[in-house]
Amino acid sequence: MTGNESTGHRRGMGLVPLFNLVMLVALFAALAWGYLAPVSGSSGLAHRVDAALVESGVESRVTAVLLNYRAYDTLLECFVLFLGVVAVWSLRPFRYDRHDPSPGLILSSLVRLLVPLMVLVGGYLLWAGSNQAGGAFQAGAILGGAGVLLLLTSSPLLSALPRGLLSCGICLGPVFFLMMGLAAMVLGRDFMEYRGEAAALAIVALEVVTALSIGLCLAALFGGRRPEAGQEGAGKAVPSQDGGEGR
Amino acid sequence: MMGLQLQSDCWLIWPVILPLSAALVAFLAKGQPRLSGLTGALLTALASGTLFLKVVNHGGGSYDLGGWQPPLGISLRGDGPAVLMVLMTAVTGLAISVYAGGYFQSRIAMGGKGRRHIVQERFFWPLWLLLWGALNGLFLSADIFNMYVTLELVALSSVGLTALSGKPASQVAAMRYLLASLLGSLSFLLGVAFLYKTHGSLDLATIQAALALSPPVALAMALISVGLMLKCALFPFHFWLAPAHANALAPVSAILSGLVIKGGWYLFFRFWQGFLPLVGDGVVVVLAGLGGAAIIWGAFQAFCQQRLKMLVAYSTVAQIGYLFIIFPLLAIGAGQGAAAVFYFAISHSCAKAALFLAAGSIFLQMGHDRINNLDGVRQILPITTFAFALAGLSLMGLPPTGGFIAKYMYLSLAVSQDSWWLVLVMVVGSCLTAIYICRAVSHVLSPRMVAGRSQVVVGASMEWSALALALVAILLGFIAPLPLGLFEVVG
Amino acid sequence: MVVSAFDIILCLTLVWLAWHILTSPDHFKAVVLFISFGLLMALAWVRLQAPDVALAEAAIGSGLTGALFLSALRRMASVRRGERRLDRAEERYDDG
Amino acid sequence: MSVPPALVYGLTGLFLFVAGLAGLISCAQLLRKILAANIMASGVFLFLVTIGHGRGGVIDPVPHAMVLTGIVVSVSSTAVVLALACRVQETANIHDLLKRRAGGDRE
Amino acid sequence: MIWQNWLLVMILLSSLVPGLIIFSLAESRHGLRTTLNLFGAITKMVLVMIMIVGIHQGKSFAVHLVLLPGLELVLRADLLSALFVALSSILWLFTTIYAIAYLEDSPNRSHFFGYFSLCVTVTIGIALAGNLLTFLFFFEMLTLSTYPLVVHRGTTEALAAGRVYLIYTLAGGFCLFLGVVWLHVLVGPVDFSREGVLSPLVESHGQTLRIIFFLLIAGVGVKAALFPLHGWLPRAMVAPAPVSALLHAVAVVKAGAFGIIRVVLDVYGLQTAKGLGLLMPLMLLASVTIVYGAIYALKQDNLKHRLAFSTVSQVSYIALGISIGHPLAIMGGMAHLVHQGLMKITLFFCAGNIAEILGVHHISRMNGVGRRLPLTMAAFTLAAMGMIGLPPMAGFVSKWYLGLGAIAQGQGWLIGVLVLSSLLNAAYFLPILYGAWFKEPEGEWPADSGTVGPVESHWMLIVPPVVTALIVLLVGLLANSGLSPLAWVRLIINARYGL
Repeated sequence: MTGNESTGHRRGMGLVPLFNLVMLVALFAALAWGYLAPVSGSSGLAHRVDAALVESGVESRVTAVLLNYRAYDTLLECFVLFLGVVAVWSLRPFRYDRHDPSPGLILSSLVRLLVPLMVLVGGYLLWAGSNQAGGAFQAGAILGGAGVLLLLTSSPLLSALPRGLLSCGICLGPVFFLMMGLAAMVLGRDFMEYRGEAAALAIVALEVVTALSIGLCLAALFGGRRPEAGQEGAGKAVPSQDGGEGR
Repeated sequence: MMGLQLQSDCWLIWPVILPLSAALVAFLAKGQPRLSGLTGALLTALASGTLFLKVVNHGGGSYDLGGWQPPLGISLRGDGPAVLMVLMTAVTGLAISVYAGGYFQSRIAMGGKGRRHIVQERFFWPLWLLLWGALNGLFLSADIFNMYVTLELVALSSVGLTALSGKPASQVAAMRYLLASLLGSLSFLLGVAFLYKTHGSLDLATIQAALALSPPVALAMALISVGLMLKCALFPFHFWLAPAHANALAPVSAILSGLVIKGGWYLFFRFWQGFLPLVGDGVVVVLAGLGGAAIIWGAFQAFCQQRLKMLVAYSTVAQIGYLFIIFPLLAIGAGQGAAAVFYFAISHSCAKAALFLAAGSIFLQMGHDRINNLDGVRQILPITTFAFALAGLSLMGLPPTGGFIAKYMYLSLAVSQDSWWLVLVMVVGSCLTAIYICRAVSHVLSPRMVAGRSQVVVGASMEWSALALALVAILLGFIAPLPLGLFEVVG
Repeated sequence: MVVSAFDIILCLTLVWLAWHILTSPDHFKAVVLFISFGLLMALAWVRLQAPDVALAEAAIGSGLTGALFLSALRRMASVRRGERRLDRAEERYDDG
Repeated sequence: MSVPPALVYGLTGLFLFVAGLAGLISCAQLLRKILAANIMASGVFLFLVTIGHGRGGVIDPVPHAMVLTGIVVSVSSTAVVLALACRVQETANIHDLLKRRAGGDRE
Repeated sequence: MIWQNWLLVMILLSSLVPGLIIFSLAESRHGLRTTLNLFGAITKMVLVMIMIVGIHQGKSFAVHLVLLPGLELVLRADLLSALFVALSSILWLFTTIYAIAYLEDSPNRSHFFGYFSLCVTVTIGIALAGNLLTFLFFFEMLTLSTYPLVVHRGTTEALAAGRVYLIYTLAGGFCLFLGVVWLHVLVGPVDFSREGVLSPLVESHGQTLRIIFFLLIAGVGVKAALFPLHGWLPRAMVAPAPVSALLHAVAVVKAGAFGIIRVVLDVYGLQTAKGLGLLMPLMLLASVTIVYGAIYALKQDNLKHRLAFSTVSQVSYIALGISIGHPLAIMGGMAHLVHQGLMKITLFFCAGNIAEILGVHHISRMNGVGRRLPLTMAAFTLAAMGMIGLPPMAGFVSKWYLGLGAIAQGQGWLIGVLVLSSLLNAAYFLPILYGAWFKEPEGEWPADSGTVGPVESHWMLIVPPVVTALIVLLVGLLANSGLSPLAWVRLIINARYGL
């Protein structure tokens, strides 16, 4: 807590009583003390990651860790995202109308320009993922952003899509991940184990599918309600970026 | 899958993969989620059962996911306690799934807000199977960051399930629950960061092997302990538990109280197996003190409740205290302490889930669960009230039940280690538990007759699954050597 | 890689932003500050040679979370009495 | 001496964690609590990445992967808690409407 | 031989299985329920006879079930347990017959008879317990199976009585549980067949053993209605007559007394108990209870409450006999276990008849009952004589041996206690008899349900008390013959102390 105790009207944090302040400062000091204490050198797993980088079939170290060494974590993380969407949808749809069914000219034209660009950037990030910074999550995030834009302007593109596509799209990521893992087991290896050349191919496929699925999930999270059959209201939460780039 | 050369312990992966994939299937099969849900539940229970039998026969095993050795990759560890918890989740989970099938069937048959229950069921099965998979993942995981992800999965799915009932009370409770568990997860993650900083590895076994008391490790211990205490609602952090467990749907309350709470506690136990030798007596006594306070406070609150489900929820707050009391004796007893506390966890899980299922059926039938006017319930729902009574016995720790064996092991350990304050807390605890359980059971079993035949709404599968779970709690009283044999099994 | 002035300024702004997010009276202002906080965090990630995380933080951390907050704000704040009623909802649940 | 920038960012991360914790506990409004939770998460992630900067310039990618997973996890929990907040808000509104329409007698 | 071991389990199942079936029966199935009950009672009688003959020929019966490594449930039939099993099965048969008639048109009978059979199964379990843990196991299950019987009527008074009953018995149960665990930690599982397990520990753990003894006796004493712990007994009188008959003559109270016998003789053993000086306080407590119970019985106007307080005092005879420590006194105590059961059940049957047939609950209204219910009152008189201890009856036999034992042990003052209690017994029984036989009935009976042909009421209500009264007489008269309970008790004492 830097500086003096700022008085004056604060609806936000409320007046932090002195005791609270002292406790927080003490906690921060303890954390800093733990952080600064000199610890016998442990350089983390950097060397191990580099040593096994060749086998992982990918140059970028983060993607190697994310999609090969600790692929199980990423599988569970896809399930977290899937779970987030299911939980948001399980709450009854909000009964409120989208603010402006007909967005202004500028906004819709801007969106028409931006969305393809974002899809392109997403594709590039996906492709760059194997050797530089980039990968499934970043591409998925960009695609999610594109979906949010489409949702905001509730463009006609959304309602053109078939309804069941969204829930399949959301399940796509986790399902594909499981399939990859089981495929490895069928070939007599451990769950989710792939090495060398096969690994490169597997990771690229995984990245493409996961990116799509993350994009859909993030847009669905923003959409915030269930695509009910027969629900009127302008925008249905169905983003539309499964076309476009692809490898 | 003919050409499949099964890895030595590939059985460890199925209890995690099966429920997760069943959840996907249940989510996609919008038409009849119940069928896919029940098949998923059955498959998972079978997988957990085979895993349990395999470990009992061939001893524990570990399984490196992705083929990478632990410091780099993640490994699953199937030692005695882990597999025991997986089996507990399977048994309780299967009974709850059968109950849930019957519950939604009768709710929909009751009409009223028809569509709402159909939607509830459509989302119940995916959320529940995800939770089940996450719990199995949590029990079997040997990697501390993986534990964070599974903890988060468990938290999110249980919040989704809690909010499913749609009442404002349950949604406010779900929100409070989610915020508390977010706080818990983040402090757990910071603890994991500190451990990673000092040991450079995320594998729990390697960390605990090289564990030495230093400032970052002490800090990590504090953060992880606080995070997990928040998760399993130990006394000072129990504020969110009762409203969340009481206001949820009947099967969901049983899931939360029976299984989800055990996840947080299991990790706490796993970490403290490493921390115990480092830490002085003072800290462990504080832990036991919190446990004792939980028992007394939870029992007192339970006794003052007017609603049956609130009483059972506060009883969970109290029973969690029992799981933490034993920590001072863990280091001394040669594995007796661990066997006792795990046996208590198992019998509590079955008994508490049966109690909540029975309470849920009573609520559904009577339309309310005010304890003081439950007359005639015994007449309308004989099997459910009998299950309620049997489950109550196990919580009180009276003879034929598993609770009795657990209490016996606790007391004999406490007496042999001459820790008389633990004996005192145990005796006072059982008296308090007896008081509020007898209050609830005497009202549920009240022989007062109610004129007229009211239409029985509760489905047969609901009554029989609650009774089956209560009978498992009774059976645990007689088959103690089987699960306890596992405690020599080191993964 | 000595500690450059840029790092210190960046950290101080992060701290200042966090403080203001938590204490600013107006919700909308807080959310906007939060979005800028996310962007600055992305800058910090770049400074710490973590480009992947920077991208993710910018896109998800500030972009999407910010959008979520804004849409939630609109829903909740549409009825200014919303907050007060929320507390009453909690009270009602307490005596329930 | 560890790499200086990592040290400064590490301390900022810890500070953000503490500030978020303070906000989560003492803020009254729910939206403010969720903001505080997100700040807390960013603090932890900042701290996590600075750990990767061990001595000798080589950067450990594992914390980066952990932070990526953490960001996605925190966005989904934020979405859920916001949806819950709106849900409760909505039922509170409806409840209030019904009460006003029924002359406020029906509690 | 295999069948020998399984005989004990069969004895338990012979009442458990009918009980479980009855639980699931619909209310209207009277015929099936009655047949099941009687079938269960008779098979149990037959199996018990086989067991007694087996024991006579020296066979040993034992069944083991391992609960935990180092902890097992053991059912074993030795001489003492055969005595209690025989008593329970005989009296259960009569009580079942009586209950079938008594609860002719009352609601909830499936539940009643279900818990009734469960209760007897648990009592037999207590009798056959081979080690301290099995005893504790069934002892605490007794509380659970008897509570629903106490609250069977469902009136607020019954629920209040049930709550008090639960508080006392559960508290006692926790004390017993703590004592058993403590003992197991000290000396490992305590088996009833091995003598003097605790003697080596007397010097080193004297104080602990005393505390454990206190805990065990407190736990068991609640059900044996020793002085400070007897509060629940009079209140539990609100239960229907067969329940008070079964509870206070066979199941609960006798289980408590049996528990005291097991704790003093088998867990501690006479020498260790004397060495630790535990018998004197028990003796004092028993004497106080005897006198206290008798005095309070005098003050009660409600017939069943008077009988309840009389039970409180009579059961302490058994405790007194054991605490005197001389084999003769122990013989008197054990014999009284059976005799008191027979006499008390007769008295409760008669009290039930008077209440059920005439609607009379208070002694002051019982004038001239003998004219209306001659057979019932005859049985009541016989049993009352026995309780007072007049020579030809069973009560006299046990008091006689108690006196002999007291003198042999040099506790002459106990004779005073015995005489005083007999006088008090006479003081509270004789006015009832006098009023019933020699006084004119004042006006009409409150709820006369009429005679059934020549007999005063339904035969199933009249036969049980008459038969048990006759048994009381026979046991007294044929005390020395080979068949009487006294002969059996003499066998037990010979086996243990070689007198």
